[in-house]
Amino acid sequence: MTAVLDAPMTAPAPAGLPRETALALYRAMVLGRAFDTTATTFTRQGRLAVYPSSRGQEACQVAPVLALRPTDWVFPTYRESVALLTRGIAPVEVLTLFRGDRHCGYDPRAHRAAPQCTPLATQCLHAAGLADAARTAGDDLVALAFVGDGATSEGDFHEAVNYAAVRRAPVVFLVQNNQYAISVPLAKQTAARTLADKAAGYGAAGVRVDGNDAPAVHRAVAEAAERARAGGGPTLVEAVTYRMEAHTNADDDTRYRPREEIASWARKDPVARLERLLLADGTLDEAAAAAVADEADGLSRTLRRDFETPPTCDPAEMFRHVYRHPPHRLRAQAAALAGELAGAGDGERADGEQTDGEQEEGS
Amino acid sequence: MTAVLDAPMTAPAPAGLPRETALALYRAMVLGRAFDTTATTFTRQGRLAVYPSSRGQEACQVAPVLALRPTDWVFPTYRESVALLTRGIAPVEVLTLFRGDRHCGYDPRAHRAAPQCTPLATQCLHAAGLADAARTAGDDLVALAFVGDGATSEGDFHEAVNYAAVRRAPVVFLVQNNQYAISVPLAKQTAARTLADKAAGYGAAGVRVDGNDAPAVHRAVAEAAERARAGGGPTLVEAVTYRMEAHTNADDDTRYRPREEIASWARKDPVARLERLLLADGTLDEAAAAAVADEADGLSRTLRRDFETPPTCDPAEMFRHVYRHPPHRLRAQAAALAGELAGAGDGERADGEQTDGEQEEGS
Amino acid sequence: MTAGTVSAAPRGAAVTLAGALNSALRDALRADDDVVVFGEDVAVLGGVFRVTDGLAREFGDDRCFDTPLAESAIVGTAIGMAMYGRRPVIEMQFDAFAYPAFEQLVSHVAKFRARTRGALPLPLTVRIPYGGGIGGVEHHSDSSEVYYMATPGLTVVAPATVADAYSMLRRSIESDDPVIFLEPKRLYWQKESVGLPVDTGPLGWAAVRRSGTDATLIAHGPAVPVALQAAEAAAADGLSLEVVDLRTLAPFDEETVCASVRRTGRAVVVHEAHGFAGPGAEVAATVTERCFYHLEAPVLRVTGYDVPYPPPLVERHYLPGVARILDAVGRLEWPARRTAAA
Amino acid sequence: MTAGTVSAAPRGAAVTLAGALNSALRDALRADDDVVVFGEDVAVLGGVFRVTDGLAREFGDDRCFDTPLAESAIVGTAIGMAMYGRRPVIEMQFDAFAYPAFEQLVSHVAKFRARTRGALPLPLTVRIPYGGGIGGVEHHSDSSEVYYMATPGLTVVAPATVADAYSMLRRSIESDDPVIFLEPKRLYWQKESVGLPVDTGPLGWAAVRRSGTDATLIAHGPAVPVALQAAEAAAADGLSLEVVDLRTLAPFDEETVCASVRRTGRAVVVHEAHGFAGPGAEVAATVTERCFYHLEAPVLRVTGYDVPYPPPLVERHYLPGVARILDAVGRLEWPARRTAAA
Ligand SMILES: Cc1ncc(C[n+]2csc(CCOP(=O)(O)OP(=O)(O)O)c2C)c(N)n1
Ligand SMILES: Cc1ncc(C[n+]2csc(CCOP(=O)(O)OP(=O)(O)O)c2C)c(N)n1
Ligand SMILES: [Mg+2]
Ligand SMILES: [Mg+2]
Repeated sequence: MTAVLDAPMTAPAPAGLPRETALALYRAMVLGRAFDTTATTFTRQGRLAVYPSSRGQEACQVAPVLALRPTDWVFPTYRESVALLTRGIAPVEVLTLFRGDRHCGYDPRAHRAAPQCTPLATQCLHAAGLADAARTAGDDLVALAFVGDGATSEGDFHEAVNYAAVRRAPVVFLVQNNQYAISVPLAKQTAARTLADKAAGYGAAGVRVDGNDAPAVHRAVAEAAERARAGGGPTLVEAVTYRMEAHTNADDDTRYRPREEIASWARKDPVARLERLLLADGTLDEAAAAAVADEADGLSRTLRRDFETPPTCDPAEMFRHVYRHPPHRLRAQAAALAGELAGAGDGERADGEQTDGEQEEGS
Repeated sequence: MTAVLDAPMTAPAPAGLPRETALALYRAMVLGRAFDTTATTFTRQGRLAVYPSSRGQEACQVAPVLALRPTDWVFPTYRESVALLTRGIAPVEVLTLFRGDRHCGYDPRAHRAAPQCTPLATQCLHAAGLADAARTAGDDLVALAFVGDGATSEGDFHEAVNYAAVRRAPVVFLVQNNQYAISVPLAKQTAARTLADKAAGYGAAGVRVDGNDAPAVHRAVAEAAERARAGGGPTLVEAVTYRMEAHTNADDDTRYRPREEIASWARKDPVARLERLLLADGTLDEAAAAAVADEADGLSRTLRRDFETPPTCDPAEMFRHVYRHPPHRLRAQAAALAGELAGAGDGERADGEQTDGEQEEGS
Repeated sequence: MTAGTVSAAPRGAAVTLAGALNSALRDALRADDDVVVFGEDVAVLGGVFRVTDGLAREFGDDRCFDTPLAESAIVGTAIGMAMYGRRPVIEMQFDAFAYPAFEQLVSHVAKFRARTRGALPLPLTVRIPYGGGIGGVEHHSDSSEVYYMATPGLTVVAPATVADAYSMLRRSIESDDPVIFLEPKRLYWQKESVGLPVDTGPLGWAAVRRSGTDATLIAHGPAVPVALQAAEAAAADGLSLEVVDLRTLAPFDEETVCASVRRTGRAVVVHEAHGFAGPGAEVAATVTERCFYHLEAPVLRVTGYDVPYPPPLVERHYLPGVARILDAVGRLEWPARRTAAA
Repeated sequence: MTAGTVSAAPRGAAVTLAGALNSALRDALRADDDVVVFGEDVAVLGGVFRVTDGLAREFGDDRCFDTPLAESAIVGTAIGMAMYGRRPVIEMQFDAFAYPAFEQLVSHVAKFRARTRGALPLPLTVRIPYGGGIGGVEHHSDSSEVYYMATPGLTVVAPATVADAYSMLRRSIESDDPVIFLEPKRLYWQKESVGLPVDTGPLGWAAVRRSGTDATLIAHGPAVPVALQAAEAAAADGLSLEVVDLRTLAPFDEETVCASVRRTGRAVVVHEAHGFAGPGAEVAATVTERCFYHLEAPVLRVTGYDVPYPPPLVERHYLPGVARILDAVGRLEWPARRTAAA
């Protein structure tokens, strides 16, 4: 176990949590687990090309989203399927990107959720900019950027936290420290004691929380969001968790981590843990748990059914949104492809556009 | 005065310093001041297009270089003229870049000094890589990267300190916090209490030193270098100082800082301060000081004389070192320019290279 | 508006290109509360070229501000601001200092509209002073236009006149697409008598700056005045050269350029950027493809050499000048091997 | 060695292109103690494409190691290592993930030798898996070659065969200049029977992959097999197409390409990258400039469209295929308007 893992949490679990918040966390995590399991099944069936599972990270996926207001913005990475689901985005829309259908399956404005971001750490700057614009507008929204432990090594992470701190932009940087960046363990990513220690270098608040403890994550993010809203600037929240599956279904994690390590984290499963807690303190009873389980089954069923419908992607769409008004060259290319698809291919350009060579016979 | 300036120094001035080190610092600073003054005069005379003065930063320029071994490497920015002079590079070679003659006026290998670096913070990575290579070779050299306060906001700074810390590369990052990045004051650059506070986020050592106190800077860098050499990894040294002149001669600093601020820092002049100290404790006497002043006059005279010789730049050189073996296209371009310079320009390509159009008459 | 028509600028007081840009920014800030201007040294200092002079004073810190020194942050936060509804106008201090922001520009700025199928367009303008000829030390003189031209989703504009500088900056800021706005450093202090505000028409059109019949010079940015000088010199020699100013590099106005080349039958592309895989490669390839049977000779290119930009004291040998242009014109297969005076 | 001559690879066991690259790295590490291999996930995992598989185990942590996740750091530290005397071979995990390192590549890697007048050459190899056709989500399929081609000081190579993959990687690592080594992802698992080690000659030469007399297809990387298929299909139709594989994009082997085009009189450039200001623009412009009076028709380009790389399910419509190539060939002004089968 690394030094980082052994370092103490600075945001301990809250003593109590409103009953409805606790139940909302539980419900969303169970639904998230069902979604994640179904998506992973799709990859095995070849119905989904790639899927980055967040199994084991449900507390980090769900609690931050529930700690925000609907007017706040969320900036996810490819890993945040369950967070987006929790944000209210339809399961099939969450998976559109990984299905290969479209780059973004949902309306980012409607959900105040940016498109799933692949270039690592870049989204941190988008969050900082949006939050800063809102701040100067007197709009009290908060932007939450999800980012991985590995991505904290990227320059953009640094530039984003620094920018947000200097301008007191209302941002929460939620680092899911799931111990790995694909195959690279945290010890090769940083020599810092904790990732939360980075905050001081920016004059930002920094907290470290048990990322498998949903109420603790919820409270840490809620506090960070309120601080940001009140003009207190950004917070870097390090949530210590673990990626139970391989990086994606295309990855082979047997190459780089022992099975025992995974097994030891399985015992800290955040869903089971919250369930035990809520059953023990009476917030949840068997009947309520069964109802949530039923809802989760329903979600999986619906998702499977939605996946029966083949993707509707239209090749012509690739030309449609490059510019607001497609320039001549793109209109010509779109027409050429349309002709190709219509089976023209008779040696003329499908749009009747002709090269000079065709307009005339020799020079 | 910013909070950062008020924060305490973590590397206080040493009680004592070997007499010869003290005198070496004094001599190099006086020479550096003379050099800097002469260069600034050249800009007024139009004999130097641009010069970034380090007046007021002589302790930061001189002490780090003298704290290193000749086998160590130095990675300067455009600001480090006096550091390079102290490294033993001829004054006119230091100014070659600013004279517009060549991109690098000295032999970097001979002096173990990288070319003056303009793209901010990029040199920090070069230093980290060189140091890491040396470490794996069992070569006990240290790399010292100079970097400005403004440049600490760049992603490359972050990536470099992080890399060096993870791999325990023997690097000293010497941040000259001269309070400004061109016109932008430190308060707009960071919300951190001090720049040295950034070190913890990387698991690197961090020290903050009075950058106008040459013995203090010398000790801080010497300690950092020894720690690095012993396998202790990188140190981030924040040297708090002040840029007495405008950013360069092309800059107008009356637009962004009050004259009183400059005046208040003039009282902390690092050269006068060291002189007072050494005169007071008897390390230096008036005769020795006069001898150094004479040497400085000599340096200025030599530099002025060297500047009488016009630069020797040869246009053909631009083709010579792009690749080890210039490809055909570059040889053709070099020949064309040679022809142009020889006044050929008769409508034929100077190298006899012909376009197809010339080889034949029509199709 | 027909291809190549650019409304003439009304005559007015003499104004520099940098001054016109400053006016355009001021007028844009006045016209639209969503316009924000930021970057390194743009507020208190007014920019190292003074293009943003006085804006922070007039519009306050929320509309014009200095950022931390981080180009990827400037572009990346501008994306977030545009998502919020702002129209950011950001400055990269010099050409080569936009490279740290390359990932944000290529992977995000260029692709956001497409990625979100129009839901999140990015109306943002990236001002980049580019090119050499100002005696700048290394990294201060790059002609980086082709990097942006080669990136679908970006609109790349490169004004060469004072009127265009004003008008095209206003049009860029008003555009709902991200625009890379390339400012010819070398021409910042060039003066013209122009009445501001001026509107020279939509982005995307080239302009015939001088009519001619024997050959077409195709240029943009700082190469335009050089091409005009070359045409002047050639005229003295009895050769009539047409000069087309591309103005917008992407999308590229094929109509105006090809119409000219079809008329003259000969063309030379002139620019300061490197030749190999430079902007002129696309121009030459397209013109040839579309005008092949009108061409008397291959389209030639007169460009910067394929070397890193050289030190100031030799840069004049790097920059394509009148002699080099006329030399190329002379190689355009004239019937009696007639050559222009070199 | 004469233009276009590439020694034939000796026959041997079937090996994939990825496997050949792996062998090249292993052999280079064995041959020269200064060679070091690093990047993201290259050591313990062996690279996401397994190109570095087993190297860390064989050569230890000092010769092959995983870096923190930071591409500018990977390139920037490689520069420092090369200054120290190493020959770093670094991996950018995917095309688009090299963009964060753009400043280090353009402002330093390309310029160090020139800046120091030969005192600090940088013998470093930047491996970049590029291109699409593998069903990758956004940012995993960029054809970024033109960004590097447009940067003097860089050598840009793009092998298309298993033998070239091995040989050109060895040659790149041995080069005293920085090489951008573009690996065609789409062909990683393509097998050929090649005896390794193999040497296909120095960098900088193109190769005629198929002889023909009617027109020349000029391709590189993943477009080479497609061009060969198109030539095969055209042959069935009685049309004889020559296929030139560029192999090295910068410097570009004008001799081999122009010799072919002069012979056939017609040419189509084929690549997967965007057309506008893409690699083919330079090829078309140079070929036209040098072969103008041999051309029966303008040089055409068959390329990816000028749009951000589309989602996997429609990428087959983006990628230039046989039909699109034959369609272009058909437009090459054949005497009797003879067209190739589409
Ligand atoms: C700029 C950039 N470099 C490399 C990659 C390839 N890549 C995708 S995910 C990943 C690991 C990310 O690790 P971490 O940030 O810890 O997030 P996690 O996957 O663990 O959620 C890498 C290297 C990328 N997407 N973007
Ligand atoms: C990547 C990059 N961006 C911008 C610049 C332009 N520039 C040159 S110096 C400077 C300010 C640097 O400030 P600081 O790091 O504090 O160093 P100082 O000049 O004070 O020594 C700027 C913005 C540059 N050289 N490189
Ligand atoms: Mg991780
Ligand atoms: Mg400074």
